[in-house]
Amino acid sequence: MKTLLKFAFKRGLAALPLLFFLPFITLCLMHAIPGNYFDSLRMNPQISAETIAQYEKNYHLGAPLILQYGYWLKNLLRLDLGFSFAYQQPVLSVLKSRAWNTFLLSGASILFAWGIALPLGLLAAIKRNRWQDRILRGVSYLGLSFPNFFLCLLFLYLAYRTGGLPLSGMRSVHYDALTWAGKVTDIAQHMIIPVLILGGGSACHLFRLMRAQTVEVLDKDFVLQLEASRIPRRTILFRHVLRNAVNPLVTLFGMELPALFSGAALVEIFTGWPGLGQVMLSAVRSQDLFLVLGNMLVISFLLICGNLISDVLLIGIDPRIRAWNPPGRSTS
Amino acid sequence: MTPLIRIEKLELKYENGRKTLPAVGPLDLEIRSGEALGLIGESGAGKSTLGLCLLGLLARKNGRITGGRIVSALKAEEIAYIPQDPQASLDPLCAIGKFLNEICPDPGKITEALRRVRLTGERNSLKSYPHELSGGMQQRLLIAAALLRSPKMIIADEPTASLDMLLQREIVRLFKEIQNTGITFLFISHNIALAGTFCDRLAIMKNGRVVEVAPTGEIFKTPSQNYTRELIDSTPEVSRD
Amino acid sequence: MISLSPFHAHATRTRKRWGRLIVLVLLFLEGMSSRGLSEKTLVLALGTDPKSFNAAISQETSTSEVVGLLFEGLTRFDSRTGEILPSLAESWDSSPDGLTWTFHLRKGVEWFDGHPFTSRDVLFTFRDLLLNPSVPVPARGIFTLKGDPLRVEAPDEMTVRFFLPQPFAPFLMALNYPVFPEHALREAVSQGKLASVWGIGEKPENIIGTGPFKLGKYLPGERVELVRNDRYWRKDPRGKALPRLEKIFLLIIPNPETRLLKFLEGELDVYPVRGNDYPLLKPLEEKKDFRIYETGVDVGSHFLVFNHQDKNTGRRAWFQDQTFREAVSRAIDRRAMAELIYNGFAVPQCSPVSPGIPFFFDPDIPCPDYNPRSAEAMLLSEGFRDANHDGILEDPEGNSIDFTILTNSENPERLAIASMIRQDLSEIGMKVNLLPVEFNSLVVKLTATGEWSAAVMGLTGSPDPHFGITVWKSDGALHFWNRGGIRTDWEKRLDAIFDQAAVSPDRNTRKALYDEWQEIAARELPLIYTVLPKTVYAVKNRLRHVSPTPLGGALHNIEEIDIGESRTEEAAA
Amino acid sequence: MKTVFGNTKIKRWLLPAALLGTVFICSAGADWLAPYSPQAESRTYAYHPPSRVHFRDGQGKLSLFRPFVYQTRLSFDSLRRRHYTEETGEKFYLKFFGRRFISVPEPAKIYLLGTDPRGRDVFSRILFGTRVSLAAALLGVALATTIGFLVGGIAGYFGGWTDHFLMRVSEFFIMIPGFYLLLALRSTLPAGLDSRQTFLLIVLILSMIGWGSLSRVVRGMTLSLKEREFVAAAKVLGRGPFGILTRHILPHLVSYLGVAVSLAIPGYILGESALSLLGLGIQDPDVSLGNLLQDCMSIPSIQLSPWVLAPGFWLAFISFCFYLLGDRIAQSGEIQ
Repeated sequence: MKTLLKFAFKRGLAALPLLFFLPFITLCLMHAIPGNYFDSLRMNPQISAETIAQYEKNYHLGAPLILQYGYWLKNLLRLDLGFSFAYQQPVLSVLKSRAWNTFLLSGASILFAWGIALPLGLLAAIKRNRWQDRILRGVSYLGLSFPNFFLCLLFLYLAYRTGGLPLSGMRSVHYDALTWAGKVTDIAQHMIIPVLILGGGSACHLFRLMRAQTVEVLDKDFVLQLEASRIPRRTILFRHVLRNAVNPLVTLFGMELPALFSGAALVEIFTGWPGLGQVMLSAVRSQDLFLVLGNMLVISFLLICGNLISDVLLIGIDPRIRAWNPPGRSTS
Repeated sequence: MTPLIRIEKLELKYENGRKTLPAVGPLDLEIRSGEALGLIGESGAGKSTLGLCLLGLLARKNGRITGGRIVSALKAEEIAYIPQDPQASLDPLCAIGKFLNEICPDPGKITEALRRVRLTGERNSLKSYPHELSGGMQQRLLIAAALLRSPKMIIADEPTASLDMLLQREIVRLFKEIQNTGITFLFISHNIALAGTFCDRLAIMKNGRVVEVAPTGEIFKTPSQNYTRELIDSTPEVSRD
Repeated sequence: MISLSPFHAHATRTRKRWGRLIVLVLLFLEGMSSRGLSEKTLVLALGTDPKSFNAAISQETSTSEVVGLLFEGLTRFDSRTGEILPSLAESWDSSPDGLTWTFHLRKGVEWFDGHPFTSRDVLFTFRDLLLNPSVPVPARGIFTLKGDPLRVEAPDEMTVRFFLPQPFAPFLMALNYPVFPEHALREAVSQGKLASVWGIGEKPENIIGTGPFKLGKYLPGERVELVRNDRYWRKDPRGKALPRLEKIFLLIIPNPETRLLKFLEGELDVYPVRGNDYPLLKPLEEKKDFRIYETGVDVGSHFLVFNHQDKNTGRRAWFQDQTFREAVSRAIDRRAMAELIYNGFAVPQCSPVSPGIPFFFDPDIPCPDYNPRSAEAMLLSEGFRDANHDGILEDPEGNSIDFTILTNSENPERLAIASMIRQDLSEIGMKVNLLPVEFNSLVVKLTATGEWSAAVMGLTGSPDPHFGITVWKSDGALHFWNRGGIRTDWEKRLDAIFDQAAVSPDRNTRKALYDEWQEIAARELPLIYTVLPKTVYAVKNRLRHVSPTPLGGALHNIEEIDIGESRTEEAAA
Repeated sequence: MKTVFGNTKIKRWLLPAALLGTVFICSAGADWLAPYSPQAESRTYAYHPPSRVHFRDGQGKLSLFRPFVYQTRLSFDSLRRRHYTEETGEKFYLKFFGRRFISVPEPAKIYLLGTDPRGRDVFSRILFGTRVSLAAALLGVALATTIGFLVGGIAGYFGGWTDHFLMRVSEFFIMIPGFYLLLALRSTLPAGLDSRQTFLLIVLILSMIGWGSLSRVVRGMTLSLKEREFVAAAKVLGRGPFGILTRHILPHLVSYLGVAVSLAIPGYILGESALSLLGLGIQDPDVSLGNLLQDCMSIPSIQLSPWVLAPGFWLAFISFCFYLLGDRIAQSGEIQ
């Protein structure tokens, strides 16, 4: 276990530059906007003078860049991501619940995607270039080529014509009146379409990666040796080939997350799922800068957690890593 | 001795995409029960292909029998295989114990097999992983895995190629011990001298065909084919002890 | 009081309480509905999050449509009959010269928090809040007559007396204005912090009114829940307590397509039908158990407005030039807009007053005819040439006509109107960019920061033109085309018209004055009107006592609305 | 990844390449190929279904080589639904290879894929839209590839501190979800931009997303090739780092680039169309596949005028071809 913790800590350190790099980028973004952001806010009667003054003091937008960066970090450590003038409340409170909804949707989509992609990838590799492989590959390209917002609408229309599936939002009207189990099924029902679209997209992507990895593993000598040792085919495939094929995918999982969160944002907007995507869009449209940047910080935090999970998973799967710490992550 | 396996005018081809590569031309060979037959030839002569064919694993590498036949008293399951590169032939993510257990779940037999290949001792416990073993220990593990299935015949394809000299002799001595218990051996190698130290008979292969088969002594004394003589001259002098 | 509407005036109207309620409805499955909402819950929808819960300072429907149900005025307007009915004031009488009005307040009325409703609250609302210059209340313009505000006194707990400087015809209707709780807001008003109190971050129980519904819960981005006010004073004719509904859910669904799907799936109770939805919805009336009501031409408005105080001096000169505005008005193809965007469910709008208000509507105001060629001729006469032959006209000083039209991104119809305007203006040599912006920040630009050149915007209508005073008087809060600029002659004339019309007791003289207003507006075109859609609602049959009216909308009598599972049609209350 | 060109595999990826070739040519030649200009609005023909081209006239007389269309008249039924009935009085013959590829004498119209809610020809708009979207995507990919190649090369070549720093930067850009970065960068841009500026800015933003993963591969490759003798020899001969990168490293990259680029382009096309769909990308007068999709994102139009969905399927077709191309190139390497 000790090596596990040490390794996780080391991976965390490698991801930290992202957290520190982001405020730097955000400051450049802040300065890219013509005019002082706070002046345009002062004109809005809805925003009280003290709030503006307080935040101007916190962020010292007048000071040189390095000082601002320092103040920004100070606020970051105090978990003060600034004030959202569109929602009239601190950015963190706006994002807190939304981050959970996005995490829920993305998590479900990841499970769905991996659940489909791994077995199908294995099948396609085993039946290389036979009709199963060709069909699966064709379908995966179709899945990738359709824009997910276009699919959203078609799915919603189909769901409406067939009836039975809730179409939008995350909770139905009587959610509070339901029992605990009722609540879970209610949200689950609302998740069906978004997860199908989001999960479907990343499943196609993962399928192609899994297929390539499995093909590579099947050509390895130890598979021949296992067959020569007359070990049942099923054991060879699911215990040996699958584990070796999945191993590099776990590293790629970290790389997959950004694409997943991007897709999630779009799907949320079109299916009305109250996640970070919707907040980001309305923040950009109302040029509510703190909310935009706060959103970016929360997303990167989710990414870092995702990567840590993938690294810890990696240690669990690959004994070689446990015994010997490779300096950087293996490039894909 | 009745031949264990008789191969008559066998032809093997590989299909790769739309191209087919002939690997083994018309080939005749007899393998007698209980003997240690050396199959010698340069790389690409089709030795490994023949080995895989006997093991019934040719289809996996897109190979096919396109001519001749094999009359064998053994079923493919009764033949064990010892690979050339032990490091690559062990699943890196699977503990040794689990690997052996998958072949034969009887712990008693496992410890017996490990004892025969002298892999006892605390350091190489069943919990450890292939990358924690040295090259020699990995090869001995594979030999133990082969023995676990109490095979009637063992095909070893360049078993010592990736090992240093000292280990090679040790492995060959281990093979001799195993052979004495009555298991037929097909020893595929490009090193005629090393094979000579162990095999009863030697078959020389060139371009997918057996050019000469004879007891080891005769081959070294009066090689009928000059190709065989070149093979002998090209290997460093090894005292036969 | 007129307020900015993110959506077309097509919105449904609840009881005529300061602004309209957009009726969009949450979905629950037919099957689920049986085990769904046990108590009577009406499910409607909003297009955007409310900007705040403070009815005093709200200028936009995104706020007023939520808080409109929480507050009541001394009087209320019945959009079915057009009468002014008693509300918080049980009865009233006025002196013969119509200058002093005495209101006898209703006994036993309590605020949400149980505090008794007394004359102190009315005093606080009118003296300390509405007429107190230090507090930025947009509706103040309505109550200041020819500059000097009215005086109000409270002889005892239950009576209030108003002293008007001159007779004020729409006074009774003006008293629809919500009365605010003195005990809850006194401190905020004294510190001058009214503008930022009762924001959307406020705890729901702090928003205190006397209306039929209280603020239950607000889940940002998801929904606003209004809960039945058990202390509500009104009873129905048979003595049963009102309101009949237990809860109202206002779901926030920005995407119009999702709103349609929600209604089709049965979760929303009322849906404002868009022109293109009609062929889809009409055949489904039977199957989906709803009925479509067509209530005539809407009273709100859609218009293109230029910023006569644009920061760029070049553009400012064009926008202030009447001929330029008239040329733009003539270049706009209103018939095509009605045809393409509303599928024929709209009529070109010629005057600020909608045909939906017959008395004040002046039918012989000339409608601008669609004539791009004469528009070009007018521009040429003003010295606009295409000097560098790049297809874009240049003004006499040589800078090419190139400006940006803002509109709110949530409203596809408004985006389509703006886009058609852009196409029409490009035909007469004007380069126009479109920029959809979020509604609440667009309101801030128009009414506060002034960072805009042109905008396609909407205003809610009201039964009496006087309530447009905040738009048409040069110092009005919504006078956005010329905020703080020097007044032109016609703006001076408009100020005089609105002041005089406010005080003249006789309806016909007011009509004549407002006719002159319509004539000036049609000539000067500060607001270049586009089209007025016909209001069409689809209402679920499970709703009882529904009687949509052009002015009141589908749910103007929301406290009478009931939800009955049985098909029997109860007698209208 | 070794690739084998010139063997039987070459036929496999010719099909997608040919398809994409025709797409490029069609969109490039849009001005001539498209029957109408994308902005031309014939407002009395809103929601017009695809025109029916006849080869046989009313009396059954064949006119195979002179296809014709009828003029259509708009009428509304009781449900306010638009119906376009053909007036079989006068025949309007199609003219080919005139000023435009296909044209029809004026009063009649030829709408191969029907019209959108404003009476604009969907077929022409798709051609012009493809041109803009593809241009944005290709420019974006090209920019990203050059950035990726330079950063990766420099990092791999110089190693040490520069390598570490550049790789952290590239890791940052890989980590940030593209869509959020798109929106964040878009939010900083001044409001009133004309469409040419928006187009260039979108290309810039798109390229900001894609270069990260490529730079890591280039770095890996440069590191491995750096030790090889011929690079050392080149260095001795005094060739600068840039020379070495382009002459020695680049050829090895060609196969990887082929696959990576063709798999990345659909991502860029989708990125551009997502932005335009949300009203943050290319604005109305100009046409891109994104803002074309805006018209078809409505339930009534799916049910009543489904041809408005054509841009969505067309975008999927283009992406599919790119994926197929990438796959076939990779396949030719894999089978080897």
